[in-house]
Amino acid sequence: MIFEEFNPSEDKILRIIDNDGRVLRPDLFPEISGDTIVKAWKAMLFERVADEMAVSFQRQGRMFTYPPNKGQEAIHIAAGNVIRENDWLVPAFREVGLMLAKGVTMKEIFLYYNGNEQGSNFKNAPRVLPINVPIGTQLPHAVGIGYSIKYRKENDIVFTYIGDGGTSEGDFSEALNFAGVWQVPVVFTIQNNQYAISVPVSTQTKSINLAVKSIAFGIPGIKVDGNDFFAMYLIYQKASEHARTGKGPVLIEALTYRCGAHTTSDDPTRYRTKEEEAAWELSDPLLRLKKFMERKGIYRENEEKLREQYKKEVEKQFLDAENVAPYALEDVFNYMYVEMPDDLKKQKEEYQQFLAWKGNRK
Amino acid sequence: MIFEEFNPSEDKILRIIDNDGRVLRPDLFPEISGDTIVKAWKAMLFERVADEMAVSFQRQGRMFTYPPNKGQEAIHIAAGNVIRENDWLVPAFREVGLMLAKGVTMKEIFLYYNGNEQGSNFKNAPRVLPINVPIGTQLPHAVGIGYSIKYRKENDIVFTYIGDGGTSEGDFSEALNFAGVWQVPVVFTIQNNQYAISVPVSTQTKSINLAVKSIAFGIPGIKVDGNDFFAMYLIYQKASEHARTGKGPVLIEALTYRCGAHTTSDDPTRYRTKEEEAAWELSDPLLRLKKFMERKGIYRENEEKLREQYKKEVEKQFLDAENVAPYALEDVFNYMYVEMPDDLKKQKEEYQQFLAWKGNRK
Amino acid sequence: MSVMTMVQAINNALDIKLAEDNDVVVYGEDVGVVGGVFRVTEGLQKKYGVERVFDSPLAESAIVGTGVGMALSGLRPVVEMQFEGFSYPAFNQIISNVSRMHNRSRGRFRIPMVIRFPYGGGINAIEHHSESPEALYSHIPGLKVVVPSTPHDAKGLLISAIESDDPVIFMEPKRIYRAIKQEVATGKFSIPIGKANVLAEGTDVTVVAFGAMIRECQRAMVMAKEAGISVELIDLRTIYPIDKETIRNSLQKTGRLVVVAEAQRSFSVGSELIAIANEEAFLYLEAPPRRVMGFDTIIPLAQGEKYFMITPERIFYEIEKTARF
Amino acid sequence: MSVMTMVQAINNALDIKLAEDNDVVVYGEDVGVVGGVFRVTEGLQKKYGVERVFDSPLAESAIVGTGVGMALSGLRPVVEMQFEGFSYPAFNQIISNVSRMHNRSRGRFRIPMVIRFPYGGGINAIEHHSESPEALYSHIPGLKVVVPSTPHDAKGLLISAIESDDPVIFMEPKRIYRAIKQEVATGKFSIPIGKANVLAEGTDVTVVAFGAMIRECQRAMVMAKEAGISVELIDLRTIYPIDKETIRNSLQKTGRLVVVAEAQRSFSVGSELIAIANEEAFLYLEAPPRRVMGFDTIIPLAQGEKYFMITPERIFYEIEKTARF
Ligand SMILES: Cc1ncc(C[n+]2csc(CCOP(=O)(O)OP(=O)(O)O)c2C)c(N)n1
Ligand SMILES: Cc1ncc(C[n+]2csc(CCOP(=O)(O)OP(=O)(O)O)c2C)c(N)n1
Ligand SMILES: [Mg+2]
Ligand SMILES: [Mg+2]
Repeated sequence: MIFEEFNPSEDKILRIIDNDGRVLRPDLFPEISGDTIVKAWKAMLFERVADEMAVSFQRQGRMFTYPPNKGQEAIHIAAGNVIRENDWLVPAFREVGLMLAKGVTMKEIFLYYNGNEQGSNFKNAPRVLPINVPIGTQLPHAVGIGYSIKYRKENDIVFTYIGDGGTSEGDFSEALNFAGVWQVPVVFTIQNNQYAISVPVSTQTKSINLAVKSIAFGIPGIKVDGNDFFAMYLIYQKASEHARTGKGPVLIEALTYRCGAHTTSDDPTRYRTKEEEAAWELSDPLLRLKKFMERKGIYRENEEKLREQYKKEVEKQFLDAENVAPYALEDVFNYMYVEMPDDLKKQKEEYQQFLAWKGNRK
Repeated sequence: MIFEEFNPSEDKILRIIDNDGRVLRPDLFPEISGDTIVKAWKAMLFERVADEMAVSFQRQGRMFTYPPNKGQEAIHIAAGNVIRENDWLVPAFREVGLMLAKGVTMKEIFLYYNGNEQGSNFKNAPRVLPINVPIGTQLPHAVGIGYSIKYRKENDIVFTYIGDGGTSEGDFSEALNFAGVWQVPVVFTIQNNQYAISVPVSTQTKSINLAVKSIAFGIPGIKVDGNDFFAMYLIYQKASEHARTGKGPVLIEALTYRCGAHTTSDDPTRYRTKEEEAAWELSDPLLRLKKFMERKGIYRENEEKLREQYKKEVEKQFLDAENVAPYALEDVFNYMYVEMPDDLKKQKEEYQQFLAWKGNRK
Repeated sequence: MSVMTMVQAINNALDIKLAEDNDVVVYGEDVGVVGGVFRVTEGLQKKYGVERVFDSPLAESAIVGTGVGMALSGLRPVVEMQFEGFSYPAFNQIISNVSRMHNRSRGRFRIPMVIRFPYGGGINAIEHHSESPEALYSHIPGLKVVVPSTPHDAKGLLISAIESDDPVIFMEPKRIYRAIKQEVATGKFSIPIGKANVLAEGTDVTVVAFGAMIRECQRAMVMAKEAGISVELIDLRTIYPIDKETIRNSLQKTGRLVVVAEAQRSFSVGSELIAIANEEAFLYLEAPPRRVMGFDTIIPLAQGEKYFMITPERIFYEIEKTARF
Repeated sequence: MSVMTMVQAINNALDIKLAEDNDVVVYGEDVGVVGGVFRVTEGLQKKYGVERVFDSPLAESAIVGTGVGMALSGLRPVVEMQFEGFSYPAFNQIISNVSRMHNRSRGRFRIPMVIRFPYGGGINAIEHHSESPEALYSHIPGLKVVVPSTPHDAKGLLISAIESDDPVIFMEPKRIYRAIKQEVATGKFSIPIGKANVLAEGTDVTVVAFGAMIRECQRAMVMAKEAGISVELIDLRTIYPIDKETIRNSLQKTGRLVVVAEAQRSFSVGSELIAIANEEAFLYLEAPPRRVMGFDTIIPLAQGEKYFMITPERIFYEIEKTARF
């Protein structure tokens, strides 16, 4: 069993290809077609392009904020290749590629970061929860959904995410503990991108790694090279099979690096070195996968052309988000309750009276 | 190192004497004089007697509630023998013997359970925190005190307690994680008495034991037979040396059994069997220690006489608690702030006016 | 009809909803095997199985947080916090997610979830077991907050709460869990959330209360009657959305308001009721509205509770003052 | 004197107290190396070392809970919650321990601790970054709740808060963190907790506000003046213990009250102020007190925030209505 071979107590790490795209563990290489690999790489590239553009839209003052995903794409796209249509996704906020794979659109993501709740009303992704801001609170939701699935004897599973910093929150431990006791079909992934804003993992915990925390909850845990698409793909296959066949939850620590800033208002030069950043660039998940494809002779893409194509697509989505109907007063009130209480109606009316007064005044 | 030999990942348990008082591990037998042993047994007996009387006072309707300690005395008295005057104690609520060892009086404990906050104003135990009711919230306090000690480069340490059920609370994990990162001198003990009210440990977590949760925080953890006075004594020596010499926190799981009800309003026959209770009675910590002493020929006590003597002492404390000055209106207001805000003064005065009106009315 | 305590009536409501709707699940600390520390859920696990009525690990945040997940995926969780003082570990889940998931997702997800807990003083309990946190929960937009005052109301309101597609905080006045017995219909019925109940009509003073304080008010009314004061007694039943209409109508008649509640008085439901009185019936007010409420202190342990708890005499004292103003 | 923003003034207050009192420690998420996401603690770690100013793991409950332990063992922790919306994971520690340890131990332990956080809307932030939870904290007995409205006040009040032997919730209106610059004395000074500040004397309407709303009220006053309405503007500075005397004195003069605050209006500080107006100055009231406050909704994301945020125009609208009543 893979969880035994890569025992997090011994700080083992699952890695299948190296930084140069060489296969280190042919025995573990997942069954996956060349086509799928190329498509995955393209999806990663799309996420990368969307990310870069999001940052630049924000710089142009056309979006309020954005938390870059750059460097973490292998995790998202590997999961996107394994997750099924009826599976649930309970995100934190740095899983854009996976959200897209589940049917969320960049338009929606832009809309959200542009300050409109409609951006969380994923039209084509009914089983994806909104981005979750209060760190850690999403994990119990995933466990509850897992309970519903188990209760109904369905065979869907839940993918859920948290950052390295998030593992310090009480909700992380409570949720994993419940998941263990209830044996629900939930695949937990910690995206260990080394930082919680400015705080490095070493300030976050003294445990030898984050996967090892699974022991506290009696569930399998494994540390994986999160920049290795194949390692992530393999572990998502194994973990989802585990969960789907009633064997309960799994905790994956995906080792990666947040190449960008925490959000567009953060300045990483204040807390980390150029050398550190450069070292991590060598294991850039896109680069590694591209090198792998080149070695295998399955890389026939024109990256620049693809980039241009993706840019256009992303731009279109962004314009769609910008051109959404203006936020109406009703939108403030309409979704508070399934049926609006009288008092909220009255508050709205009073506000409309004020607006009328204001209109007359000018 | 003891923490390595008794690796909780392998579900090892530290035990020194068996249920018949036979020494299983002479190599580990702690340095301790016969006198100390006898005194410890007496302290355990005192705790037992106090406990039985508390339950009976409650039954007589002379006390509102009480959570029995019966069966868990070895943990408390072993700690009481190791803890120093300047060390801090941050209790949960089932550590009466240890509180007494630190200078708390039964009078104070009775006063508390009789509904008077003066029972938490431990006159002779300035470094013992009040009983803590919201499960788990005490552990961060212990870590904060540990920080103060470390900050001031003092060499005191902190003993703190939680139950098996409490390990599920977020505060448990957060506190142990902070303790690991800050490397504070705190000895954490989980009194695993098998139940959280009616809920057995098996419903509480899927981890193979509770000591193993220490791995999630990168701190040493060990499972100990909590009904074995010598095992507890040894581990408290080791753990406090570890903490006192700057090596950081330790997590001890003390395996024991809550022989009584959860509190006097609980009825354990609803959720556990007579057989289970009987099985645990065989490892009663007092009995085991007595058997050990008999084997070694150091037991020369008259238990019945001691019991009578202790009963009288406890009764006196209880009467003292009953005869404390009546709760005054001032007591409601006086301790809210270091200086009473005007508005509280006014609320008190208004209430006094009401009392005056009421007096006149009769 | 059957004579029931509030504990029995709540049990009965849960029983009816568990029987009728397979999506209803009930869980929390000690609610399964022993049926709760107050035995509110007694017998339900036996009847409906461990998958529908069960004990959870001891972690309120996860109890509520998993409920959010269940609710948005189609179940109707009814979770118990063992005491009001232990609802606070779940506060973040309640304010950040329970109350917001519907709005956050623009109506895509509903949270048909009930968080129920015993609350209030008067039972000689230890710390954290005697509080009245209704103001905290009522201030959180997106929640409904319901407090019954009788077995009958408890049953009818709880059934409405479980059937509500919005999350409901259901606060049970533990002091009268068993103190009041009443004929309650055994079949299914419901009482609408958001409507107050005029328990007695009167012309001189409007008394607004809820939960265990209703009984104290009724006792005070006896004294008021003797003193020749006609009291209109309103049982709020729901704290949010609060029934302003009933309050307004009453104040237009009496012009005098006394609010009775156990909680600390400042920044409370009492404050809100006075604000409502001003906003809805300012020109009718003939005396300053009064709050008969707890001090702004921590509720004392049992020996000091007598000062803090609201007695019929104290209510009457304030009613009289208000009537004679 | 030196021109300071509120961020600089708070930094300066921390600097002064760190320099003067070795028991003061400052910690929280990102407060050390980078000096906080708003740079409020910038430079302090360098100056005072990692033992006194440091980054903690990401867990608010433990940040506050460890603060309780530090405070009762002699330190004076000043902890930061990164945003108001992330103070809720610590809610249980705050309500169950921070506010109660002194009372619980009958004065044996003091909790000289400050919990500071940025709060309020108006900065186009994402969810949970724009809220005003002052009512929640003000309802908790045992806490003091302080909100400054200018750099000068922020400095003087924070110094008082750090020197307070009682725990203080110190809420910083992030919207004016850098928007207002002001001459502030560079040396040590303090402003007493529990005293409101009459910013402008007037005779027609009393406006009570705090935090970022003061600036909006001042803008509304310009309009009021043009309309011939004389406004008395009171900056509460402290929400609890609230300065009833100043409010009473003002209402005895004006008889009219408008409360301005960003939070949801129901069960709020606004409700309390109206209750106070009734209890303290009923016979002087000439018009119904008004709340110019947020709707009872979740504060919308940036695009919808304009409806929720209180503007000078809206304040003036209510002032005028109240004055002309
Ligand atoms: C409960 C809570 N506290 C604080 C924050 C502010 N905050 C937003 S992101 C973040 C760091 C998260 O770090 P990590 O979990 O490692 O995720 P990453 O951002 O690296 O993906 C913090 C502190 C928050 N959103 N929620
Ligand atoms: C936060 C919180 N939730 C619930 C309770 C109610 N309660 C009191 S004791 C207890 C069980 C505690 O079990 P455990 O931690 O094993 O300690 P033990 O009582 O066995 O010593 C519960 C649920 C509480 N006191 N605090
Ligand atoms: Mg991170
Ligand atoms: Mg236990």
